[in-house]
Amino acid sequence: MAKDPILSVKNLRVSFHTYAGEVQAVRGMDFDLREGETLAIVGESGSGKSVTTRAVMGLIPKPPGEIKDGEILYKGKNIINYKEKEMQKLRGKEISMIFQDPMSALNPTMKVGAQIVEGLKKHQKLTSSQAKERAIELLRLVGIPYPEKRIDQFPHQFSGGMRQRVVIAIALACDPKVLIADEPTTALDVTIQAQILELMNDLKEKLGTAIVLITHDLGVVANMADRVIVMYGGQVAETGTVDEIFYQPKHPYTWGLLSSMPNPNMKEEVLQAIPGSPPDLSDPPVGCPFAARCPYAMKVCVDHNPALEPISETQKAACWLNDERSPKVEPPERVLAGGGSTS
Amino acid sequence: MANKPQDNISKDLFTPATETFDQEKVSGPSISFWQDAFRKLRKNKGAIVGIFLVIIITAMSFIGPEISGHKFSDQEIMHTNLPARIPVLENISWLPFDGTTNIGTNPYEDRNLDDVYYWFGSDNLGRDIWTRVWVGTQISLLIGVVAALLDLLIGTLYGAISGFFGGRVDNIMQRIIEVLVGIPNLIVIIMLLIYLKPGIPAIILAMVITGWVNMGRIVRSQILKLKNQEYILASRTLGASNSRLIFKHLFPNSLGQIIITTMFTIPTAIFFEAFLSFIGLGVPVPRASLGSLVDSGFDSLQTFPHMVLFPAIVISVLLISFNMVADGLRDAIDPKMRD
Amino acid sequence: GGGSDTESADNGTDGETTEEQATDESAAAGEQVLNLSEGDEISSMDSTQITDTISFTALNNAMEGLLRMDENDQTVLGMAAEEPTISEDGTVWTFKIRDDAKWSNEEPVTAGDFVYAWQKALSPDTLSQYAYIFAPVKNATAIITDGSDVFGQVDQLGVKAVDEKTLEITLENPVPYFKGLLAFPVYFPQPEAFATEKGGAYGTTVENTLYNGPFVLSEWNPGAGWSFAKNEGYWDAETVQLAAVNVQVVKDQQADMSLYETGEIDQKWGLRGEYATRFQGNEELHEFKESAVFYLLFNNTREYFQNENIRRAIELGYDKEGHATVIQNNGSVAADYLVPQGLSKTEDGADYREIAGTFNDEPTDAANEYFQKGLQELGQESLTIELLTDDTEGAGLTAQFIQEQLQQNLQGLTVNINQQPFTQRLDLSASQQFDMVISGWSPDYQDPQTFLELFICDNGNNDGKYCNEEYDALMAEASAEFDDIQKRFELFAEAEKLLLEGDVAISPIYQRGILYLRKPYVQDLYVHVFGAEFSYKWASIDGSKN
Amino acid sequence: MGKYALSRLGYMVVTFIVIATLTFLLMQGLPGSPYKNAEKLSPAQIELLNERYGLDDPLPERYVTFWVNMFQGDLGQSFQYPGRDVLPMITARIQPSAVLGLEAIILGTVVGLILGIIAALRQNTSIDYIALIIAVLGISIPSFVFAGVMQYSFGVEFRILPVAGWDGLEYHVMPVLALSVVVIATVARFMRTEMIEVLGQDYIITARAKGVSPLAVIIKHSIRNALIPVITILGPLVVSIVTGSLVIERIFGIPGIGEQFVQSILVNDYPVIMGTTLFYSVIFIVTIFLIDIFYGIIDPRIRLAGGSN
Amino acid sequence: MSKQKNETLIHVDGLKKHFDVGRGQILKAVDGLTFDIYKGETLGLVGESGCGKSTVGRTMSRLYNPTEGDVLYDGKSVYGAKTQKDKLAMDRKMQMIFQDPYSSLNPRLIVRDIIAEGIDIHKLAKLNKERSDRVTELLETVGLNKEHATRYAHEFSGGQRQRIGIARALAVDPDFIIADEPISALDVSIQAQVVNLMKDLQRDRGLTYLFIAHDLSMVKYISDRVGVMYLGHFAELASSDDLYAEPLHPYTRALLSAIPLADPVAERTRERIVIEGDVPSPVDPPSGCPFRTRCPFAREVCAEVVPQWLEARSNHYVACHIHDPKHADQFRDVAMA
Ligand SMILES: Nc1ncnc2c1ncn2[C@@H]1O[C@H](COP(=O)(O)OP(=O)(O)OP(=O)(O)O)[C@@H](O)[C@H]1O
Ligand SMILES: Nc1ncnc2c1ncn2[C@@H]1O[C@H](COP(=O)(O)OP(=O)(O)OP(=O)(O)O)[C@@H](O)[C@H]1O
Ligand SMILES: [Mg+2]
Ligand SMILES: [Mg+2]
Repeated sequence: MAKDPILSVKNLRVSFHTYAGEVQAVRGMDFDLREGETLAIVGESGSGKSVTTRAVMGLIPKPPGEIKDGEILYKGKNIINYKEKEMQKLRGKEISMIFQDPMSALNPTMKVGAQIVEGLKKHQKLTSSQAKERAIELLRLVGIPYPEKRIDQFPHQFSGGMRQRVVIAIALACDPKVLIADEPTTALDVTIQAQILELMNDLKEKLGTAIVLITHDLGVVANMADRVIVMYGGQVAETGTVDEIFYQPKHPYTWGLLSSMPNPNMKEEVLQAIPGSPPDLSDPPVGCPFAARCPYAMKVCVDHNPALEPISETQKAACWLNDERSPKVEPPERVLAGGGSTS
Repeated sequence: MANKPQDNISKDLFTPATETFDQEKVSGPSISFWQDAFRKLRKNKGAIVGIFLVIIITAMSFIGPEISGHKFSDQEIMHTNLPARIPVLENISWLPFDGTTNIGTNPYEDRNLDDVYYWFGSDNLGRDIWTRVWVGTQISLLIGVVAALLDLLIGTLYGAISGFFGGRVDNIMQRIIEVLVGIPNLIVIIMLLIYLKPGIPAIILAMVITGWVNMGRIVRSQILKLKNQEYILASRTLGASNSRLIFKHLFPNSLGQIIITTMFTIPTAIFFEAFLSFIGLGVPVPRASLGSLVDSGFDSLQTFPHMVLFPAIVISVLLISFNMVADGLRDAIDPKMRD
Repeated sequence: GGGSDTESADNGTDGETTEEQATDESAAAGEQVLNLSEGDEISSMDSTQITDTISFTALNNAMEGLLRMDENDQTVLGMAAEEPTISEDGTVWTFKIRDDAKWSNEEPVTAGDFVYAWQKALSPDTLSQYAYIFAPVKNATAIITDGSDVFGQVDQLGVKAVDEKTLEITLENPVPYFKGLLAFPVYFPQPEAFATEKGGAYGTTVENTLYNGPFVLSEWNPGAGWSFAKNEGYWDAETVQLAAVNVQVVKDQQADMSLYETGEIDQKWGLRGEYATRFQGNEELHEFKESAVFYLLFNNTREYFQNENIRRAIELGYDKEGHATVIQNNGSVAADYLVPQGLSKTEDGADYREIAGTFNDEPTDAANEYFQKGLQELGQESLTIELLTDDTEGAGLTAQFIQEQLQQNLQGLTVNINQQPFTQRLDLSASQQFDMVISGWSPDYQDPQTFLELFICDNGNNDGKYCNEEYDALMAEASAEFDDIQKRFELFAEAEKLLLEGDVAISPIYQRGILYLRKPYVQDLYVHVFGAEFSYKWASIDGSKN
Repeated sequence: MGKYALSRLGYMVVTFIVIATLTFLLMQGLPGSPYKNAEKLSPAQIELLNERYGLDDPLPERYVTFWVNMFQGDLGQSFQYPGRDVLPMITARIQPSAVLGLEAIILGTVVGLILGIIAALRQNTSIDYIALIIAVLGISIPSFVFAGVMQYSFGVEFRILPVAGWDGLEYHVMPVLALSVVVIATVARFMRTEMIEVLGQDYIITARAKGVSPLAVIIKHSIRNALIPVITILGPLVVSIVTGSLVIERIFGIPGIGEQFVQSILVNDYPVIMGTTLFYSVIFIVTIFLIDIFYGIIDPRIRLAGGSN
Repeated sequence: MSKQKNETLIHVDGLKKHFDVGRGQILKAVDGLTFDIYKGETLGLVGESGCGKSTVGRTMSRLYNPTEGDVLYDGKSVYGAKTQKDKLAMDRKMQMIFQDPYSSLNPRLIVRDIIAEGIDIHKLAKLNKERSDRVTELLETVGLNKEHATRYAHEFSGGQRQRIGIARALAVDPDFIIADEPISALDVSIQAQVVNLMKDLQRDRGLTYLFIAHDLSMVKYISDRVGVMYLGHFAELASSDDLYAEPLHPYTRALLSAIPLADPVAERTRERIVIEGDVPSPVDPPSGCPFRTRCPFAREVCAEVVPQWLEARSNHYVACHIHDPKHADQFRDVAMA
């Protein structure tokens, strides 16, 4: 490992106290993010992806949220207990964030320019005219035509794709070291999604920002990520480089995910759905959270939660199947077949 | 890698699980929307206190007049304007129940009324205020509840029609509301009171005439919101008739809002009746509502504060309680409000 | 003696001021400024257009007729330079108008000003709601009677400017109470040139009005209040001591009381009865007996009210005394009469009531017997009667009291109250849509006739439709008796007795009293039983306000 | 846009005419006569007076006359106050009411907003509960009770404020307070709900993710957005306060229009009833319109939706 | 799918649906579509958000009245039904499945009543027992069990809810189902459950589907033929194999190339056609070809002439001037033709 990670999360546990009881949204999350790298987090809805990143931003609402345990190291400093003031210095400047729905992520009553300028003024102490210039520059950077004019318009005057570009411009305003993108293209049309992905790839190359990309679209992961974390039930199920995850997945959930995608080459086959539904995090299972839906579940899985064990230097998986005591199980053919071919 | 906990797990466990998981299980007992709302309501202290107070006051409005030994209309010319006096409590000086006036005299003693007790005092016709307060509570509650129910009926129907059919119908119906609100309702009220003879029905009708507008608006916006929900469309593709759509789908789903609005209408109606009393259009004598008691007692604020004090307390507590219940209900029913 | 209890209130307060008040009073102390409140604003300063006591009072103080009322409600000279010369037959009255009488624009007050004003009141285009009050003046009634020969011809009115300062009035009959009317604001003059110029706007603002009375209106803010300043040009200016009178409009009783307590107003007029107890023995508390009488009016078109026993039972069936002294408790007196005390007097000052006495002195116990007898005659077991009343202050209280009393005392009687807005109550009464109604009447002139004529068969205001020829005959005889007032009163008394005791056509309830608080430093502020309510002319603030 | 504005104006005019017509017709149903002295007048005299005031004309004729006069700016003369033109009467009386109403609205809205915002930020803390209690009390205690108690304590007992009248700023304090309580309560309740809603929006998190301080987030991002729904309730509230302050006007002896209007209805002062109704409906219609415009100012989505294409 | 020769079940003829969006503006959501749906097939309908897919579905199922054009079901106009009975009969044949598994189930009803709604409306069960048996059967058909019948919709996961929605549609034994983005709101892992179920049902019951989606990979998987819509018009219509193998319309090509593949190596190497700009407003559509504002090949003719609906290959229709021999001269340099 060449460099120290710029951001690392260790054993993060986050709960929400609701009247239905304590929802353990994140139950021991670990990851490292290195400079210039794109780390994708995939996983089912409700698996704790967003909560993890909000915890990093220090934006878990308390109450009802509570960070029960863990460390979040940014440049080696644990920021988990930072005061609001200290966090404000980090947010937007060092770490910034993009959300799924560009309409709701922009304040509908504030001009686009003002929303970009806000962070600039706060962190870079620019004068109004300097900030405005920079804002125009940023809009141009994300490919918005006529930025001088656009800057005085309101979000609703922008199309979905343009809004998302604005959101990205806001996030990039202060040259952050880490960019967290929470499902940045889920709300967009395919053609617009392609535009945005293109843009993000460009920017990453130009600016060298480390990106945490949350999505459930494996296509997007394949397109963007260097490394991948697969989350399930508030935990990491598997992590590895993008090629490892797609070509040598070691967790049945990852298998399930991959094989539930229709394979362009194998039309007549029945899709491999993952049966059942994710666990209730207000009463999480003692054992492996995926056990109930796992076609390979063993007795051990019911009562013992597997630890995240290294498979290779870069890959780790939390599954008893990787234990030497368990019977050898091969991933379904589809998974490998799907991965192996090019269209 | 030595001595990790999992190393101790018996090898037998590494065989396929025998028990089959029920993959389509739904956790927990089935709770309906209302059960869920009720659960949240129960956690809301204010609402619980409110419900409790409403129940107590309602009960008292029936029990109170029975236990005083006076009828609400009984007059005793020798007992006019007596301050409040309650046995036992009369000895606690800081309570307003010792039979002395605010200027320190004790008319009970002055008039040699040794065993006479008016718990809330008596009024200027020598009537028992305790009895009148509770009878008045009955009437105020009646007016409030009936007015609210009528508002509910008319408003719901109007709003539902307006929202459901939309377009031109809606436009016209909304203009009608605008006009209705624009006409000074005092004129309408006075005319009603005159043509129907003053009385509770006239008062209720007077309040309902414009009172339902609010309900109408709320139901309309609910229906407008709901009618494009996909479950409505689904029902329509199944061939559901309009009445089925309205009664099976739209109303049940607006019910939360309707109930809340009704809960807010009750205090509004009670309040409005008090206002009518203030301009002399209240409940006909010798009956009294809380509003008319407060109003007539209000003129004696400086001389015989007991005449306004007790009805004012009861009306305020009642209105506060209803408002708290309504607030609690809203929080309980509104999915946006999570605890 | 009736009217004289008015001013007795002011006696004995001289020089007595408590320390408290002395420190509390404002900086205006020592100044001759009187601060008052009224429940409504002045409707107009145009004598021909006003109908309400507040405007009457304003006119009474800012203007003046030929005569004005003194503290005993006797007329004294106003614009008239001297007592009138009256013709033999008593129908032609000639007045000399003061030479020094002038309007506030320095123009003299002329006989023509009177003629102008009176004709204006009767003209169909500017018809006064009080036009009928000119009835004693020749042709007045005919002028306002559609279909008569002289309808609308105001020049036929019996009033004439003989010269600039001589006014000749011709009466239909030599009525004894005419002098009092001359002090009534509707009979006041108007500055002809000025009023003609202003047209309909005359009397609507300070600027659009001229004054010939002891004060001028110096400020008038609709809705808020008005102020008078002393009229230096007034002929009797030296009698006038007040430099200014401020009147604030206060509709809320509580607020009015608070203003008095904080010393912002010097008089709180019309207290609720319960204050009588609270201010018992306080020198600031006074009572005044109005000349308004309230009574239960039976609708004679109802079958059961054609039964005398029923009527008598009701008359006897409630405690009038208790009502007046306990329920009202504001100086009202129980009335077993119709013509109020203190309204009309003989030449030697004897009140009509002293001559007429009282009626129906039977005990209340007898009421139920009458009632049962009545029921029997009607062939009924029970009777349900609606009691109509209005929403004016105190009316509801009286109604409830009577309702409860009657129901208790008369077995088989149910009384339902129908309380209506005032105007609606009038409509219902006028169209006989009632069983019995609580009605009130205040005099239009100082003579028993103003009350008693109401019950003449074809009187326009005979809402109960009582009709007894004998009564009409008595009334005719009495009202034609002009010379001997004593005789006149005796005849009226006979009629009144027939009305109340013989026929029990109505059941008088009470003569209204008014309870008020007045600061002890206010002197000689006179209250009247007829016409305007107050005269400020003689009032003053004494040194104790410091 | 122009066409839209025009049709909008058309609707306003139609609403106005319908309100006026209905009121005109309804008014005829009011019992009793407009003559203050009616008690003493015989039917024959009333007939004469009716003739004088044109009240014996057939209804359609009077209706037409009414509009003809209206368009000449003549609303007639009052019956209660003979000789006085209705228009200046109304304008003189509307002034205190409007001042009082606006002050109460402004005070009420500002305080209500602050309370609502604080309550939302400190959700479920004692501050929240206190705000809730104020809100509930505010709409639960009849305003005349509140006004009366205030008048007695500040006016009579402590003598720090004038009891009644309308002379200077010190006279405004109590009535404005009494009137604004309802506004405070209503606005606070609404604002709390809306703020809670807005604070959960993504753009608030976006703003915070930029490093904007919580205070700035509230001021720059939350309030304006929370205000949008609050404006809807402000409309009826403004109308009811500006036109409906009768009780307060009466208690504090303020020469306002509410009191005069009720009076005119009670005594059948037809021209004043009509004049005031027209005035009210204009205020009502214009307020709705202004609120719409204000809506557009606060919410650019609406403004520009109307403006574009 | 090897079906017998195509037998037309539904013929859509020049269907237009315009909405009056106020202020005198007309929104042309669907602006003249003509196509057939064959018995037993799945016709996929793709296109960007707002291009009119749902409107097509809703107009066909009579939730909207068409502005113009007609839909023939077995030769009979679906809008022609006059009597209540005829209307109900038509309702039974065509059913819909909706996109949002949350808003498509009435939250106040238990699952049994939701599913039985069609049974009630069409009076398909006389006894209560019969009714609940039917519901149980339907629940089992969609992979749920009878305990679920007494629960409320919000207690289910998205996939389960979508299956309840399917059961509701099946309750009246329809022949034709319009599925409006039935999987878009679901998690990837759940999508397959629903798609599999739909395929099974089609096999077992001979259902015909109109499958609306924007996810082209899933559409390709499930559909026999696919129609690509753009701004209220068809851009292209062909069998799914043909369409994916040889997309003719520039828009289709862009759309296909925009799908990210779940294959890192392929993603790294592939050429992507990113089309610039956004979809124009349907209130104010471009003249001529609706796609011309974003089309990399746009020529003058595109702004002037509305492209014709051509059968460019056998059973492969496209609306593009590039493939119109009449305008071929303008597009000589365009490689794709
Ligand atoms: N404010 C909150 N209050 C209560 N529970 C919460 C809150 N925020 C998140 N949760 C719970 O935490 C769990 C994880 O949520 P999270 O938003 O991280 O999921 P996700 O993986 O981002 O899902 P998605 O793909 O749908 O965005 C969920 O069960 C959710 O219900
Ligand atoms: N009831 C309606 N009134 C007015 N406009 C409508 C209505 N329904 C749809 N539209 C408009 O018609 C156009 C087509 O909408 P439609 O819902 O058919 O698109 P879609 O292709 O289904 O999009 P999506 O993928 O977002 O569901 C859109 O611009 C939409 O705004
Ligand atoms: Mg998320
Ligand atoms: Mg759609």
